[in-house]
Amino acid sequence: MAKPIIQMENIEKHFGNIIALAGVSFDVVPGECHCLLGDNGAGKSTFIKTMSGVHKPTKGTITLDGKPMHFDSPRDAMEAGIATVFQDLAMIPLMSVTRNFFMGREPTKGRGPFKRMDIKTANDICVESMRAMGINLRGPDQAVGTLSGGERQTVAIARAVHFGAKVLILDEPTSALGVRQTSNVLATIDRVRKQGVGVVFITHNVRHSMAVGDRFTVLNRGKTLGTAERGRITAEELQDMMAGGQELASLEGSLGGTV
Amino acid sequence: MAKPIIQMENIEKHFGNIIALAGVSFDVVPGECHCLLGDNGAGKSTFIKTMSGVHKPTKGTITLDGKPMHFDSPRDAMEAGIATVFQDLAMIPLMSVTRNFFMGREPTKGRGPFKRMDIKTANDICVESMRAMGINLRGPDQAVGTLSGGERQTVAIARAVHFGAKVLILDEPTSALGVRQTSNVLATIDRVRKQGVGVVFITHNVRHSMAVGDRFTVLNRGKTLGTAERGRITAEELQDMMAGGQELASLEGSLGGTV
Amino acid sequence: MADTAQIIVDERIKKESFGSRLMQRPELGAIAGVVLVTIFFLFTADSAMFTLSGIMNFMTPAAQLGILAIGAAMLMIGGEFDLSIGSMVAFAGLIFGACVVTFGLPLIIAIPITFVFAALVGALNGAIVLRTGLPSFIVTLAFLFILRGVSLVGLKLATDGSTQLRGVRDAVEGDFLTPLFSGDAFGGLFAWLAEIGLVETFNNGAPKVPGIPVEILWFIALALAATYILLRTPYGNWIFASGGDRNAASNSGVPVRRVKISLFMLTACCAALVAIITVMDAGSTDARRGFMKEFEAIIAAVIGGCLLTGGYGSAIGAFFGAIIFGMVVIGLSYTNFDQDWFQVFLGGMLLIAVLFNNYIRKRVTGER
Amino acid sequence: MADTAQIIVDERIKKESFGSRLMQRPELGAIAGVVLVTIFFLFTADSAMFTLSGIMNFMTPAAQLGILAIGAAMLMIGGEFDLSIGSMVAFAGLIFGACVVTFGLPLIIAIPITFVFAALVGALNGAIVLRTGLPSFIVTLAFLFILRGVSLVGLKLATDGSTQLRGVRDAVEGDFLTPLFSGDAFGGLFAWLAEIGLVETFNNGAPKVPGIPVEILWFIALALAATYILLRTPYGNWIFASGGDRNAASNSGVPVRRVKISLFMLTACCAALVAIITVMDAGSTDARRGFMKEFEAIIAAVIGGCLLTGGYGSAIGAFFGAIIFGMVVIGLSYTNFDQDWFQVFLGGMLLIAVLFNNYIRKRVTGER
Amino acid sequence: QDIIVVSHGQANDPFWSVVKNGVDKAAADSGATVDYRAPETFDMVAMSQLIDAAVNQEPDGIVVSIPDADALGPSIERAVAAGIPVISMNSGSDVSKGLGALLHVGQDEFDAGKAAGEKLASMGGSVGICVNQEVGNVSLDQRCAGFSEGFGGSVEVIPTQNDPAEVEAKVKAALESNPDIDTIMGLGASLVGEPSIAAVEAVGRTGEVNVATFDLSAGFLEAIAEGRAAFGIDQQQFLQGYLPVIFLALNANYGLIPGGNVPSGPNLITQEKAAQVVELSAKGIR
Ligand SMILES: Nc1ncnc2c1ncn2[C@@H]1O[C@H](COP(=O)(O)OP(=O)(O)OP(=O)(O)O)[C@@H](O)[C@H]1O
Ligand SMILES: Nc1ncnc2c1ncn2[C@@H]1O[C@H](COP(=O)(O)OP(=O)(O)OP(=O)(O)O)[C@@H](O)[C@H]1O
Ligand SMILES: [Mg+2]
Ligand SMILES: [Mg+2]
Repeated sequence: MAKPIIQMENIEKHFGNIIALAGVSFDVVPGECHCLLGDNGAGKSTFIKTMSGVHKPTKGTITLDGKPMHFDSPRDAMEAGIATVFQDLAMIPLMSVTRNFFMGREPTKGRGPFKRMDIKTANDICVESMRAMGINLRGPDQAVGTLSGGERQTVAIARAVHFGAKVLILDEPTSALGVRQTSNVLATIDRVRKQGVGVVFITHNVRHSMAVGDRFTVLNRGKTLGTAERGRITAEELQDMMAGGQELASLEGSLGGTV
Repeated sequence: MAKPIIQMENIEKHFGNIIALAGVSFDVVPGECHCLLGDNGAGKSTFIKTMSGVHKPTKGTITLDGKPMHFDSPRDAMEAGIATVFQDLAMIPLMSVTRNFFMGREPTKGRGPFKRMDIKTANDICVESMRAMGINLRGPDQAVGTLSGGERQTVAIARAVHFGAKVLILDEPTSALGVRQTSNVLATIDRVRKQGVGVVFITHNVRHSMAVGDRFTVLNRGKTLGTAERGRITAEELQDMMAGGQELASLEGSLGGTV
Repeated sequence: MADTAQIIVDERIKKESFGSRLMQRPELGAIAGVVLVTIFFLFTADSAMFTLSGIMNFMTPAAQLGILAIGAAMLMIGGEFDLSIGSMVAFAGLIFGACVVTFGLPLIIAIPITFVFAALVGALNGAIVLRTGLPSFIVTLAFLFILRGVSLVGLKLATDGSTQLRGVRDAVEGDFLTPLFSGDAFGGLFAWLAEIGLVETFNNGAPKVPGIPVEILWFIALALAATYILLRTPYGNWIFASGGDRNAASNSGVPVRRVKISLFMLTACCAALVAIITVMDAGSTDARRGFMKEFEAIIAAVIGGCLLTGGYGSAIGAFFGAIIFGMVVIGLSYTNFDQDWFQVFLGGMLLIAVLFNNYIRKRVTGER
Repeated sequence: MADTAQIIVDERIKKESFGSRLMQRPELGAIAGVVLVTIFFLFTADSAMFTLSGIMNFMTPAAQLGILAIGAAMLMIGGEFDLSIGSMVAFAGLIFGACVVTFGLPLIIAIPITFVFAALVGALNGAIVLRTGLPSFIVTLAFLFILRGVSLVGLKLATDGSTQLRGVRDAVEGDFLTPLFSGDAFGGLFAWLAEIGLVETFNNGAPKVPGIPVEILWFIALALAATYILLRTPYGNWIFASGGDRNAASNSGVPVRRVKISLFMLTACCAALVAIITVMDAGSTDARRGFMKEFEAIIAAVIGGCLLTGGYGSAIGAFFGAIIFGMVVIGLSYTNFDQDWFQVFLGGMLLIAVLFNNYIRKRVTGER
Repeated sequence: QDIIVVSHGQANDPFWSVVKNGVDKAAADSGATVDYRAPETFDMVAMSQLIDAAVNQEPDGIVVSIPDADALGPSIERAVAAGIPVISMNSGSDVSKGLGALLHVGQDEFDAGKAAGEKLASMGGSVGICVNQEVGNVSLDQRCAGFSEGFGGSVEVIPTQNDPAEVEAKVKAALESNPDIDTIMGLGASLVGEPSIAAVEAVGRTGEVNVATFDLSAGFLEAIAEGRAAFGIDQQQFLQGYLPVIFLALNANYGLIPGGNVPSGPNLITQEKAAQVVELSAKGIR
């Protein structure tokens, strides 16, 4: 296997008296899609937030391209080539779609004191990226606050994909998406993976994860239950692990195994 | 078929110059689960918001138990027995779980000037309802802002189920939920339906909708594409309609038909 | 939010001490500030400051400010501001003064009239804010000017051209409600305490502290009532919800408009209460009463931990915030510092008190 | 946000007129208020108000306020307040006055020193806010008191006990930078215009309007620059983002700390600019300069459409907000209303101007 | 005729409301149209703009107070240059002539403070406080400075805000922490003088501490009459409003103008005179 781009070792994270992560290790190699799975509240979002510089780990080390790293801010992580779709999307409702899309990394033209935002380019890229995901925007200056849930999520994904240089982290990216948009996102993951980007994909949908995942790590109550490679684990086994091993049979039965 | 509890006729809704709903009709009968499906931005959330009193329709009529109704506020709709899980959940991050759970409908004890919140009862009900959904709260006074995405969604669902008297509206309730919690929610829908409550269930997941739905209405670009009854339509047909009839085959193929 | 915690056994929760659980409450953080300010003055101020009469002395203005601050805090928790409360003190003072002096009404009528007028203006403020969706900052600002101006004009009408309306003390003399709103309570008790030597006396044998000024009692009562309402009643829950996220609250069935309008009315009534107390105490009212009090009230609420964005804070915090502010303002005259430095000290002490309170809270709760 | 709209054919969009698209911009709503106020004064005020000299007369205070308001608006869009700008006017005035009078420095040195001091205090404000996570309201409030106090003490030091420092006009006489910061620009032009009769003259032949007061030019330049920055540069985007949602912005890679600290510095420098202009114009400075200007600046920004919660607003809006405020304050002195009613009118006019602006915007955009 | 009065005191300030009453009375007596203007707070920049606004209206006369000659000078000179007669009042007696004003009606703040200080020193005072409710307002600062000089003994300035309860508490605090204080000089009667008397009573030192104040209020006058306070300094500000307007009206009609400044004060109101003045004070005339 290739050398990991990013390697997280024994990460712990405490919030006041709450232990959200109790020692998690994880790595991503170029060109793979590493799925992070687990029950609600298992600590997935907290974990990828430490990976993208939002939280500082209480304990543990992060190694990027073989060198130990300290991210002081998400900006540091971004400059190291890590792009993230957060579960809460990190969008500003009052700002337009384009401005949200390029927030923090605006394209410019002109130079010196006349360096200014290249709004036309920005609008074009934004509309184009959204169309590629299956959403036709009414206009790039619509406020994000007036978009539907799925439209908003698509903006966040398109943005991360556009700026994802080495690692692309997606925290439940398809939760609010329609059928067509979901297919597009999965296809996109497939495409960027083939370009050599390492993808971290969080989802509750076993089918989605089986469709694109190369490796599967399951978190449970702040700890790793283990990592499996594609082909070594079945969808049913994965599902059992994700649910924390609880009895699903009875429920499943009554609903016809549809979950 | 039983007489509908609530009947919406030719609902239109415009936001400034944007037409979100261009004439949608819909009804719910007691004891059924009516699924509302459609692409991102089709107008599902806007539609159920007019049903639960958040938006006033620009045109169209709402009939409740045979009588025409005007909801001036969500509170009116609630008092008429309609409980809703909104897509944005309608939670206050800074407030505790219990306080969010009972917000607007607090249980009281004592009388006259000594009428006060019955905090113990409230906490107990809240913890119990959450446990029934598969979430063990650390404590009922944790702030909602510190819950994980799925935990937060579960609070919203548990609340609506607890207060859902005649109609229960669920806008993508399972989007952030884990496997176990999803099963619980589907089972809950099944249970309340059997108690005679009418359920409106919005989802992008065809399997979920097929599991519990009695009727299926598909919205597209602010219009109804039609309503089908259970057994008269297959999952594949539904999926095609939801995606707006676009070509999915190629994508599906490359990903192994997993969406 | 102070719900009783149900302890569930969970390996993902670290143990925490009783002290740290206590300090997590917004209402208690401000205590740290009070302690710090007290320690500072214990070292720098004349010992007279912490005698019984010294304490009453700084508590009286603190209480007058605090009554406003508690109202302002509840409104801020509910997500709105009222910048007109300072002017409302002058306006309500005028109404009250005109009732008792110009029209010679007894208190039992004059006081309700004053509250009704105040509540009406508060309701008007609220109605405009909710009707138009304008920020309350700008609407109540307009009323800051309007009420101040109306007070001036009204005073001139009521007094034939002066801006001071006098004779309130004589007019309310002997009214059975007077002791409730002016002077000192528990006079008998203090006289007795002085006799047995527990309270210092003047040479003529009268106790140095004739009793507890009524505003202090009102202040404490209001803080307790407001805390009870916020933490223990459905209405309190609605206040937090309305301020936390108006849409979410309204979507969950909270009658946001009703809550906000009632809060505007409450705040205005707090201002009217202060007006009645101070006018009866001073025996007169003038057009400058309550000048800048709206800002001091907001300051006290913020020191006490209220967020300007709404949805978070406590009445007890505002209580301590008002005490901190009152102590710092009055306390400096007990010290030997050059009074030219007054404002520098005031600002510095405020900053230090708030920083300390913040530091303690973070230390204790372990958040970063 | 004013990105060029790409028109896509979509059956779900109703057509809308050019006018309604224009009014949707926050910066243009305030124009409605200006129009309304102008109409009001056209009917009630002395005709002198809208002569050239009358316009200069109300534009001068509007410009001085407006320079502060634009700074305050940018900071508010960035999600913070600075309540210390009023005191900063006094403090920077002291620094500047002391430099030119007490130390006899030329402007080319004195002006940069003043800006550096102001920027340092601004940075200190920002650093404390970001470091401790305290609300900027309370931190800058402390500096409101501290700077005001320091100005008082400093003035007494610089003048041997007076609170007024005089002689600035003599000290800067003849300095080559003086025309940039004081007096009237285009004096020659106006003298010529007077000669050919286009500008009214006094009996002695001097033009009634000797030129355009420099603060008006600064005001316009600043409004244009701020608008350009907000709408057309990445930094402007970061300001909106930082104010809209701090976490989301920071998670998206906006350097929120840097943005906010630079905004605090900018606001302080705006205050310093006002201080330099007014001190040179008046020839003196005293400890009460800039009193309450922080609130007036915030008022102007809010009239102009800035949200107190941050993330929304415009510099052009603040520009018109300041003009509305300036027109109302000065305009009332051109009318025959009794001064006793001044505040009632001020409040009423503010309210009506804002209501009207709001009503127009809603009517035009069709939102409810 | 049109006459405009621009002062530095607000119409809701008890002191200035009396000036304004004088202005209104003069307007009624002379039949002139008179407008009274003042900035919202003590603000010299704003005040100079109000004078400019007045000049623009080309009235038949302007009345101004001049607390800061540097800041207001150019505007006044502009009025004079435009041929508008100007009379100064209240403050600025020393600079009035130089700026081209016809004459000055008023009292010099510093001299008034000095006179009061001398009087209080002669009443046996040695340790005093000067309670200033608006530090930084130059005319108030001058009163304290004059008081210091005239008093001779040790004087401390106590800064307060515009709130009677706070003034009372602060004076009490000062009295309690320094029992040697035997003299209190207030800079405003209702805002500072009356609460100071209350504070002296609360610490049980009535009669030992001399309380005096600038300006008058009915309540304070009653206290003087009852012997609980020493005196009030009356500068008869009604005249400062009344006379300049009358002068300007006469000037406009007949070209009449007095030949020199009119000193309207200081005028110490002690126990003997207090009782007569109370009624007038309650009406806003003294
Ligand atoms: N700021 C915080 N303060 C206290 N507890 C927190 C905080 N953030 C997260 N937690 C707790 O940490 C645990 C892990 O949360 P996290 O959001 O990482 O879960 P998750 O695996 O992403 O769940 P989901 O699938 O529901 O999104 C949760 O139980 C949550 O309550
Ligand atoms: N307040 C608003 N102002 C303007 N446009 C709006 C507003 N709310 C919704 N819209 C538009 O109306 C359309 C329908 O939105 P809605 O939220 O109802 O979609 P949805 O069917 O719920 O989609 P999703 O599945 O993504 O949640 C969207 O295109 C959205 O941009
Ligand atoms: Mg998560
Ligand atoms: Mg939706």
